[in-house]
Amino acid sequence: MKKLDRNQMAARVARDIPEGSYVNLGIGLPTLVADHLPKGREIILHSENGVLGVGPKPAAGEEDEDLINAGKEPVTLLAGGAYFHHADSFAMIRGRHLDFAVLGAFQVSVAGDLANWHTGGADAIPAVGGAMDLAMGAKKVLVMMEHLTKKGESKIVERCSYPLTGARCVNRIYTDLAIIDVKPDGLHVVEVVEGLSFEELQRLTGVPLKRLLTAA
Amino acid sequence: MKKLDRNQMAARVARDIPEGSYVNLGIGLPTLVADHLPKGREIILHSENGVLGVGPKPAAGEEDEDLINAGKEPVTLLAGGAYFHHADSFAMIRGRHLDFAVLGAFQVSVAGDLANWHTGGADAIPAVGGAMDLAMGAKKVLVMMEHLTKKGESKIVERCSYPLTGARCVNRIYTDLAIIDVKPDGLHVVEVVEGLSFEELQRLTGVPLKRLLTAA
Amino acid sequence: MCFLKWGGCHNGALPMIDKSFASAEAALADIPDGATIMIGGFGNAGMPAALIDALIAQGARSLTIVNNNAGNGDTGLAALIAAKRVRKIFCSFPRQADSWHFDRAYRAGEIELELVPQGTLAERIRAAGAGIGAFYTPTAYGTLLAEGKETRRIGERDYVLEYPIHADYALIKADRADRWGNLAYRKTARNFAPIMASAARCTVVQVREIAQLGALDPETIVTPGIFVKRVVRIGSSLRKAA
Amino acid sequence: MCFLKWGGCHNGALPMIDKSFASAEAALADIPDGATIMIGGFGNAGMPAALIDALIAQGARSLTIVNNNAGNGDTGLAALIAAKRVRKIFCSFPRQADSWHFDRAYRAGEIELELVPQGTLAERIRAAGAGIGAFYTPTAYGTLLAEGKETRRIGERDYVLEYPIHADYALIKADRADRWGNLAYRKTARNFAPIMASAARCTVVQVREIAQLGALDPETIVTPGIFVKRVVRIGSSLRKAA
Repeated sequence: MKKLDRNQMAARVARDIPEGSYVNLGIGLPTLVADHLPKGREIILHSENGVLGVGPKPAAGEEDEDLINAGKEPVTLLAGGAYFHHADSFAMIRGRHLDFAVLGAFQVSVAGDLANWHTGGADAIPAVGGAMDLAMGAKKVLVMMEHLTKKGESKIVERCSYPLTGARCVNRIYTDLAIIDVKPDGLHVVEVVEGLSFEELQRLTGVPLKRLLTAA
Repeated sequence: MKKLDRNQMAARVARDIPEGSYVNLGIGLPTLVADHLPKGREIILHSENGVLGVGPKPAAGEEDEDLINAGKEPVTLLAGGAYFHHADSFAMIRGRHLDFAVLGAFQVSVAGDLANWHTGGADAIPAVGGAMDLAMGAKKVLVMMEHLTKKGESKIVERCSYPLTGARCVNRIYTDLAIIDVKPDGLHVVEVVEGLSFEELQRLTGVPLKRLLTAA
Repeated sequence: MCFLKWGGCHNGALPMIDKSFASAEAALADIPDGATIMIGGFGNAGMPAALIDALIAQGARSLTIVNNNAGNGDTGLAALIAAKRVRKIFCSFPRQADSWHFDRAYRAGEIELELVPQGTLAERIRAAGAGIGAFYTPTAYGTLLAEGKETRRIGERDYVLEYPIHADYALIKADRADRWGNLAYRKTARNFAPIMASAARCTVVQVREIAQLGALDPETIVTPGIFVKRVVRIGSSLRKAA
Repeated sequence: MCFLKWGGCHNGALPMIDKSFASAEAALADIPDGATIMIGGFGNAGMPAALIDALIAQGARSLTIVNNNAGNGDTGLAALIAAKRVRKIFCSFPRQADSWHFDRAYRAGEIELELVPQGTLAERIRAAGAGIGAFYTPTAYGTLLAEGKETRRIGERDYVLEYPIHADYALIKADRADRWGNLAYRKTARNFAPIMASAARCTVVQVREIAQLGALDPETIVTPGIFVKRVVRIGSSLRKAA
């Protein structure tokens, strides 16, 4: 089978985001989505530190320490962008104004529970940032993650073993193997990568999957 | 005795407001205070529709329909003034950032309860505006009112017979006869108009008053 | 796949966001009977007069209106009330010298009034936009307007529990917009508009000017376009008449 | 009669409001041990580096700090922690690649951590400034960070009850100020500053420039001077080093 690499995953997510959407891209893998948004399609990126209309990385030497994204990387502002303070920024998130949040994950459960902030290890120092706000606040939560852990275990699970970021909040999962919708009656496979059968995906995933007519 | 007229009452209140204070002047009688603030003393007036640094009335023909005060009268903005929206304006009030609110009243009780929004009449249509927010929010609430009703009854009462605007919120009362502080142990007379004895004030007021050393 | 709802949707084919509408009529065409509508403005400052006129012409009935007042004279919100379109109104200061249409309807039992202290009204609208489920405010504790409401002592003070006010539509006025729906206001005309924009599913804005994208200084954009669905330019002659 | 407290008070004799202070040292001189201090900034954007340096030099101990992070590298808040001045910290994202001073102090049990989701942190600070006694938020419901907290179902959703965070001092950075303490910010350096300014009894601001009164466009003043007690101009060389 042809597993998707990180850029292919990002491009696949980008393809599904319609014109005019307001979108927050989480730190890490989701940030890559910005590089794959189709040219000429207007999509407005939100960064929770207080900006809408985030543009591409500035040219070397053009960085402005007062203009960064939530990952603390220098960014630019598109024409039509705006600034606001932190309470207003999270009011925007919590108040369900964002169309999509794209988040990384350790695990997603069949019920759509998300675990992405804390390994739960005894010695681990916890840090949550805006993850819980985004998980509960965006109209649609899209998760991007590898399908399997390095040990080959499924990250799509019956119940999350890691501490939750949010309960029943994930709408769709994009992995390097498949796209899966989380619905009240279970997990629906929307797409599978070339060369991978539904049965093999089912075997790798462990929890029950439903086959869509459009699935390979 | 020499009862104070409305302008004399306003001037007396104005004298007590120190440099640098942030002040909201209620609609009606309190609005007059603005005309009596000492020249050269910087006092910053707040109007709850969303402005700090309210300046004097504009010259005839210079009115701007987008620049009004809470009484919906045209005003000007001082250098150093600022605009903000309604939630921010009342956050400022409720969050105890205003040094003084100067409010009119129907009645004030010995405990400092304020009644100034509703006569309680069966046919009366109630209207409250920002009065309850100002009563509970300002650091100090100063009341300006005539001492007696038209029928000669004291407006300073044991218990308010009109519906309350706020409980235990008044700090000082300015009337046409006296200035009275509301303290946990009762009402303290700070000043009495010329020609009025403490005993006569006590008789007119009805509820027990305490005599300050500075009282006439 | 289209997850989006309540969009402008009048120009879906063009590959560009454009929230501008040709007329107030077009921008309000889909308001159904029974809708909850926030109307911005405090006095004439920020009052979206052209949108209110269009709402009257549009004909929707049994509306719930959220506004600081209950109409003045014979125009605007007062005319909407006179036309018996309003079932319920949330406001802080209904009774005024010239609120005769409201006064009559209220006394006749034709209109329900929920009287809310002005700051609580603003905070309830803000809470709706900010996804807050409820909040405790000290305002109105111990008064008629807190009767029957849940209260709680927190620290040294007593508070009243208040719930958000959500709306289907917000009709507001701003000074300048762009095609993304970013808004800049002028002086005290700002008043309720930014919070109402955040609290409604479909915010419609009357503006003096629609500027090129990028022409508004990002530091002066008070309402980012995320809160705005539809923008209508109203000529300055109409603005003067407001 | 003087009802006012926490004023600038350094120039009481002059008949004019002037909140400017000659130095960061003078502006922070009265911070006592045990104070709760909010520190603005998100990354370097909006971080009041000169004020943090002055706080370290000033020597107050046993501080409670409110900041989105818990220090980076060996300067600023990290240096304050390294100097063992911090008893407790409220933040949303303490663990970072270069948060070694916090990591060590936390593992040694020298510092208490109250971990708060970023939006809840912002809303708790805003609630303090706005006089809200408590509020219900959906964020963190059903997670470790809501354990032991009061919850409530309102409508179709579950919420967690959260309380305001008040502070004695806020140390923030803005771009421009005037002598009344009005503030304008630059780009994403705005972040936590406006809400922290409202939540502290004494807000101290580091600015690039103190402009003439009236020079700031009233439409771009994000923090009105009512929230600000002290302003210190810090030269641009220091700003670059931040």
